[in-house]
Amino acid sequence: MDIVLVKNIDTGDTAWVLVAAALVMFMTPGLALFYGGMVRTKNVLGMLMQNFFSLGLITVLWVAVGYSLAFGGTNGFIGNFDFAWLQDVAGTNGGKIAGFAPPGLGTLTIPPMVFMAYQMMFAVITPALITGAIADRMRFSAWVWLLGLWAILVYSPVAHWVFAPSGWLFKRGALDFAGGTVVHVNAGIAALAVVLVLGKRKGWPKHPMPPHSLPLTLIGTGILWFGWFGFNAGSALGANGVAAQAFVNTTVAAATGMLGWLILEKLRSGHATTLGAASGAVAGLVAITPCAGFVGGMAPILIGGIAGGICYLAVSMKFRFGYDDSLDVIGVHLVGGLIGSLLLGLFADASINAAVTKEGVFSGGGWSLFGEQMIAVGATMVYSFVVTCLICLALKAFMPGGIRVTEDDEETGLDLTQHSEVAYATDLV
Amino acid sequence: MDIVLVKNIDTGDTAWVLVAAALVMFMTPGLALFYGGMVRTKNVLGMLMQNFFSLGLITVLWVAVGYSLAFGGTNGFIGNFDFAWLQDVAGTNGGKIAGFAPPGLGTLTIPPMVFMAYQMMFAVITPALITGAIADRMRFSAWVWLLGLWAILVYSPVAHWVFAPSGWLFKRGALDFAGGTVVHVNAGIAALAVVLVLGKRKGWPKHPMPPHSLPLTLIGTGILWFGWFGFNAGSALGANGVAAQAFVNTTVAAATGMLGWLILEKLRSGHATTLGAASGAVAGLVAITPCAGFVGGMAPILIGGIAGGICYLAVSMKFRFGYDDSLDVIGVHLVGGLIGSLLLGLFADASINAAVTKEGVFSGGGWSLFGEQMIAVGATMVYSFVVTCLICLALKAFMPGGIRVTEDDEETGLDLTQHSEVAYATDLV
Amino acid sequence: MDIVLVKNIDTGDTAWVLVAAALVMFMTPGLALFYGGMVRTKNVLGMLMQNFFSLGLITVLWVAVGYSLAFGGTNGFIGNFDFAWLQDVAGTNGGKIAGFAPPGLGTLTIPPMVFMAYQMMFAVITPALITGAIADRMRFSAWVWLLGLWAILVYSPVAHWVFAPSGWLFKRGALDFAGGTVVHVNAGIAALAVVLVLGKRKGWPKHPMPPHSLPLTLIGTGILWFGWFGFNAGSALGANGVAAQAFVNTTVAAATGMLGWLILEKLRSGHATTLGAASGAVAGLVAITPCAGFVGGMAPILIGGIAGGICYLAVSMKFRFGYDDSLDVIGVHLVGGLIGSLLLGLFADASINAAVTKEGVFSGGGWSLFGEQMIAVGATMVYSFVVTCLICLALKAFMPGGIRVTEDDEETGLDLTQHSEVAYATDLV
Amino acid sequence: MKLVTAIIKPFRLDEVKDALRELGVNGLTVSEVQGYGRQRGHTEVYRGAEYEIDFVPKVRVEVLVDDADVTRITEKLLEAARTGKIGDGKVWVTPVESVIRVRTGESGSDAL
Amino acid sequence: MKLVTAIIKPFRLDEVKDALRELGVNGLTVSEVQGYGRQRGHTEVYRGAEYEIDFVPKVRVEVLVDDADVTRITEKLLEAARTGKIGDGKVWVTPVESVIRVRTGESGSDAL
Amino acid sequence: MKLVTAIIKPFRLDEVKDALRELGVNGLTVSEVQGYGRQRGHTEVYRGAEYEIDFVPKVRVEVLVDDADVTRITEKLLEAARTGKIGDGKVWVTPVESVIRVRTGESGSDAL
Ligand SMILES: Nc1ncnc2c1ncn2[C@@H]1O[C@H](COP(=O)(O)OP(=O)(O)O)[C@@H](O)[C@H]1O
Ligand SMILES: Nc1ncnc2c1ncn2[C@@H]1O[C@H](COP(=O)(O)OP(=O)(O)O)[C@@H](O)[C@H]1O
Ligand SMILES: Nc1ncnc2c1ncn2[C@@H]1O[C@H](COP(=O)(O)OP(=O)(O)O)[C@@H](O)[C@H]1O
Repeated sequence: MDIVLVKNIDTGDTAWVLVAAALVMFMTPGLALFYGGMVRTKNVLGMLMQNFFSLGLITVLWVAVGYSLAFGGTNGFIGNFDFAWLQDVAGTNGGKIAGFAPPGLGTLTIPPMVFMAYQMMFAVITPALITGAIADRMRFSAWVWLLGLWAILVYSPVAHWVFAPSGWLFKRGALDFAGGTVVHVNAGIAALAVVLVLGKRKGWPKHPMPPHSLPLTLIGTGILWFGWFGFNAGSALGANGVAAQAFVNTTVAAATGMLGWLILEKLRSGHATTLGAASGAVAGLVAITPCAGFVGGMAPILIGGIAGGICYLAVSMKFRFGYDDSLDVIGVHLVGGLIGSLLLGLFADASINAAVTKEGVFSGGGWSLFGEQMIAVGATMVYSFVVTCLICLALKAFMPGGIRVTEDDEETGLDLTQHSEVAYATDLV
Repeated sequence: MDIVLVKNIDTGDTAWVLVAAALVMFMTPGLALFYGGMVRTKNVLGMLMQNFFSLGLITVLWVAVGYSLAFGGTNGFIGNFDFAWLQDVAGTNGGKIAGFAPPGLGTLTIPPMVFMAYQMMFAVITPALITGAIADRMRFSAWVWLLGLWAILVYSPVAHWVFAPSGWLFKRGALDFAGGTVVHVNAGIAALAVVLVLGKRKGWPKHPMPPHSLPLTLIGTGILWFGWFGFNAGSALGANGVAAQAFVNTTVAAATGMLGWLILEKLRSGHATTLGAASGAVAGLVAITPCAGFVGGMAPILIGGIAGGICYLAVSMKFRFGYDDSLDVIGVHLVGGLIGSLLLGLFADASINAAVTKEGVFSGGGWSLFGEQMIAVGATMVYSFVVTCLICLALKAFMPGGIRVTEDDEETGLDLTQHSEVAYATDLV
Repeated sequence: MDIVLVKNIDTGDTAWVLVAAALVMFMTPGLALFYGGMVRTKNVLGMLMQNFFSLGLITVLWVAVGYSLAFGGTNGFIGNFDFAWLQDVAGTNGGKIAGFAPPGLGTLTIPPMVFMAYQMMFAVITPALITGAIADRMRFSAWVWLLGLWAILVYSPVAHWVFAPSGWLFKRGALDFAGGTVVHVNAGIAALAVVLVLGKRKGWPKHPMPPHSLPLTLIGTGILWFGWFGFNAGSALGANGVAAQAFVNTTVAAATGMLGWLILEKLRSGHATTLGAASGAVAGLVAITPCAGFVGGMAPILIGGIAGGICYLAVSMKFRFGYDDSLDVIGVHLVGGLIGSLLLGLFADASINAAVTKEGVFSGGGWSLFGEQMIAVGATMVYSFVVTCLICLALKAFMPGGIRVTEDDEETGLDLTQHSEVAYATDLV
Repeated sequence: MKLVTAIIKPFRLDEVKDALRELGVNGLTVSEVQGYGRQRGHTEVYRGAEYEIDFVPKVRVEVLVDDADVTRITEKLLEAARTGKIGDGKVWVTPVESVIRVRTGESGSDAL
Repeated sequence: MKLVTAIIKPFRLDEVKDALRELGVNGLTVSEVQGYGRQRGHTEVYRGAEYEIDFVPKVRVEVLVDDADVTRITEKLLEAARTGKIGDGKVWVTPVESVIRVRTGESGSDAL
Repeated sequence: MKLVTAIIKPFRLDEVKDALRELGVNGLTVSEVQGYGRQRGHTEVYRGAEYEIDFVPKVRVEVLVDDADVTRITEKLLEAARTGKIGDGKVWVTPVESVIRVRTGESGSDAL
């Protein structure tokens, strides 16, 4: 497989993927707000900053080497530097700019630059997901290093395995429409690794740490749901029937995710909460991500509903096992990502998408796809967990000051100690 | 008329309507924030939740039966179950997914799935509009029931009458480009019904209940205006000249709606207020909704301006008549919807859109269209009001605990009593 | 050059530019929030209102005469009234609506109405940028007049010079892809003029005036970055390779802008701040605006990074020179706009965009383009500064009450005195 | 001169203010506080984690009054603040040695 | 030991703090309050509905002082807080029986 | 009857509340305040402009207590609030002439 000059650009497909890329970009601020509303007042800027900074750093790293490591070359385990600094990504095609597609993606009907930009937004948001787990206690400088190293050492390789046609998991037939494995399982298990190295927040779980602004969280939820149309339906890489199906599956799974969470919550604690509605919707969205363009019919209803319910149960695990996954990245993204990636082994349907070479159990394809999905999530979990641990331990050992703020600084909050700012100033100063 | 397999999909049209559907989805969170900022601190989550929950429940109901009841079959009064659970909505067309269009919509150039999704977002936001009227006093469980029943018993039938080519109002020639009748008049009159059954908020109108966060309301306003491009220009169902005209009409009417409201407000109370700017823009947007793709020239300027001014006057009616339409759903959506639907009888212009079979008075079409518009809004108002009243009375009679929170709970606020949460926690807990 | 009936409409291009127009519209609320978070609690509605009002007033003025003055006719210095009230902008083309393109834009593949709407959004946001400089002290009625007069007397002429093919700067070969000169330099220098006439805020710079809500500012930042894809990539006026390159350049420059600002900030004051991240991103976005569809390769990385760093230094100038540019419109938009417009003289690359007739220094085109860029920004600065001063002085002289609020009102805040509202009410009233 | 301080339920503030105004009280100062007492707080639930919040929002009203008016004003205040349900709050009286109006420097009763 | 309490206009806080600091006052405690008094409140308008808001934002400053310093400090405070316009607020002095510094347990003047 | 007022560090509130509860204190009133004292404030930086903020968030706790309980309660409170670092705050006691429970009109010790 060689890199191929893209010639047949369709303006409608291009328009849709451009929009989808913008929508996915918008999700990172959305995530920042979603998380930011959940932390205490003294840490909200710390949270926002960790997320926004991903837009700063990862964008540049992606352009430099990330994209090329993820999509360049034909090695099964890691890309190469063919596209480093975007060389050849733009190229001319009879006077028009088009550019070279990564190996195996020669049938693109959009400029490769658009594909690169679209994938960039995934690279930006994936490590940002981790910030929810580590809220309120990591030094900003340590986050900067973790972020950058993780993007290169974990994200690009895993994306290559699963998304690139030459990746070993892709070639085995594992399916991941929009990042259930690459994004959610990957970030979720990495969050566990970071949390284990970092330790619990002072006072957790005894001291209550209620969300300082649920309206902020709900602004974030709205943006996430909105942006997720780009995330999932954009992964069709064109404005076509697959995109349409993915679009519908996305919103349906978000809805049943919300319902699933709320029903269990109402039964167990007596109230349907706003944060539960938001969390359930996100759980549904996470779970449908790998499936979005591969399933149809009742599948999204079930996938979303199951994810909503199970994630509700899963977020309590941390109290049982004693790890402080502050805003439930593991309970929602890891668990939700696993649910979606594995259920895809049951529901994948070739009549929805011809790219489904092995169908799921319920479509008559037997357990083979399910097995591949197990391998894909298993390999991702092991690799991501181990490498993330190593990065964190190395940073802890080598960074003067370590990766965690001092006790006093934790008490005072990240906003003042890391950024010299307060989130909400009174006119009285 | 039979259901038809859609064959000629245009990627540009598809891209636009996919985006439009996402934009309309985004309006429901936008509406939640718009309303949420206007209630008191203790009720903001209650308000947000009522809106977000519509995204959860209605999405599922629409997929199950709502879409089919609205667009299936050829009966004039109600759809059928042909499309229940989305059967046949996706279908294959020479290896590509396309699917079957509803009767009379065979000329669609987008996958029917996209049409279904786009219409879904209207079904979601329409009942959400009602929440503004009932702020601060409805039990959440009662809202859940009202929401679901209303979607099936009111929204789907009215959408069928007006939007489906086989609907009796559609066939008579009534026009409603993007939902002036189906969405705004329908929700507005239903809001009146609910408010009458529910009664006034404790302390209203004596006790001041100022908006707890106008910035939140303005975030919502920005999102609504943005999303409304999808709502109106998306209703062209393609990226074409009609969409362009609808786009421009939308923003122009929002602008003149703002100006109309502010000018009257300045003259009467001495100040142009921020909430007035937001409200006037929404009034203009409401009024242009039925007209967006059917009028041109100076029409949007006038329609928006008239709506802005009249809605400003209309929101005071509640003090005269003593019904507690908390956030002015009647004053803005019912009145604005009526203004737009009726002015369309004057301004509809076949040179803008060939779908205008009867032109408006000023385009030389005489009063015939105006008559049809009167019939359409009249029939909608009667049906929606009566059925909504019956639903509310039935819920009041049969739900243990009724549909209204206790006095104590109203005092404490919906957030704590309905959802066990507070919107803004201090670090001091 | 004559006005030309547009015939070859491409749905994909149309879809993209429709979306882009909506995105740019969304930037004005985004800007309102960005600025609104930075002012003190008592002035936040004043700030939001000044921005939202631009959506009201300028939309109407643009439809009335603004568009026609900017794009009508073939005079080099000012347009004409050919398109006043949008006459001829919509027209029919074999039963379909298309309409007449401005002179020199006959190759448009989108309905001229879409082009008009897209340009409208630029006209709306440009004067809105000025509000950041004049925060907390201008009478709302004075702003209304300034806004309207500036749009007609400054914005339309400058847009004509640079954007219209018949404009004298356009014809000389000056380049401005998406408004570095027309939008940012223009608004930035005008902000200086207004600030000089208006004077400093009471207590500035002695009294601290910290941002009352940085989360609000970051919501705005997210929306701005998101919307800027429309602003820049939309300026390709189609869904093509140039749009793709502009899209990528935009996000890359935002990222390096953020990094540039943060690095300098960290070195000089010891902390990387959240407001710095937001400001740096905006600085990068401003600087890439004129260049977005004209440069490639490493250019966006450098342009963004340079802008981020220099703007960080530039925002301190106001303390040295003693003008109160409250939220740094001059330091960010004027300086960033100049950086981008001039660096384009170095980086412009015909292989990225055939519209580059004179290439930049680094592309082997010599200093000729740089010279034209100097002339373009110079002419814009002189004209805009002088005319804005004249408008302000005239308003100061002729408006009863002047252009500035009384000392007492400034103390109390704009929200109460100009709009009779408070931004955040407690339930305790 | 005495200072009468009352901790009351927030929604009684209007009544209290009106009642005191009727008695000719020209001024008072109000602040938001959190009370802990016999009235139970509430439970909040976030993602399944339950928090017992012991504090209940209350309002503190402070009125400087002439010695002679203490009883009259206190009684009226009690009446206006009372709902009869638990959590109605407390009123207490403390001695004040001097009061001065900032604007004029007047002191004692003239300062009120 | 006395407690000097002042209700002042928020924007005078800086001046008051600086003035007291000059007198060697080492600490004070400040809170946001709402005042009702001769100074009129304001009107707010939301969608045509007018609300009269009687309360005006004020700041309460509390300073514990030695008996001997009361007059000196009060006077300086009055001076710094005064604008001469209505609503400048009140200053009052109440007796304090004992003061203890939490950190060290010191009491009396040593606690200040 | 006395009023014990304490200015403490916000994160000690839980301990203080629990300590007092153990002593049988049935109620207290809490508010957020800003303290200025020996403990330095902090610097904030916005776009290169540095602001020195002198005030530090503190919590004010007020407890009405019987004369006999003052020492016991004060000591327990001091202990619970103490971290030993600068800025731990102050506790002071002021005389109270009468206390009334709003709900019942009970006064004196019965009102607590
Ligand atoms: N000993 C006390 N000291 C100070 N404030 C108290 C005390 N006891 C109660 N309060 C205040 O009075 C409020 C009402 O007290 P509570 O015991 O709940 O009800 P009630 O006064 O009706 O018996 C509390 O929320 C608290 O603010
Ligand atoms: N009797 C009072 N008790 C407590 N606080 C008072 C009293 N009278 C006035 N105040 C406080 O003093 C502030 C200023 O009083 P006001 O009557 O408006 O002006 P002035 O003190 O200049 O006559 C009020 O807002 C209120 O907070
Ligand atoms: N003279 C005073 N009057 C009133 N409050 C004071 C006074 N001195 C200190 N405080 C309060 O006590 C807090 C702690 O005082 P500080 O001098 O910082 O530390 P410490 O009490 O440990 O010496 C201050 O923040 C302030 O709220």
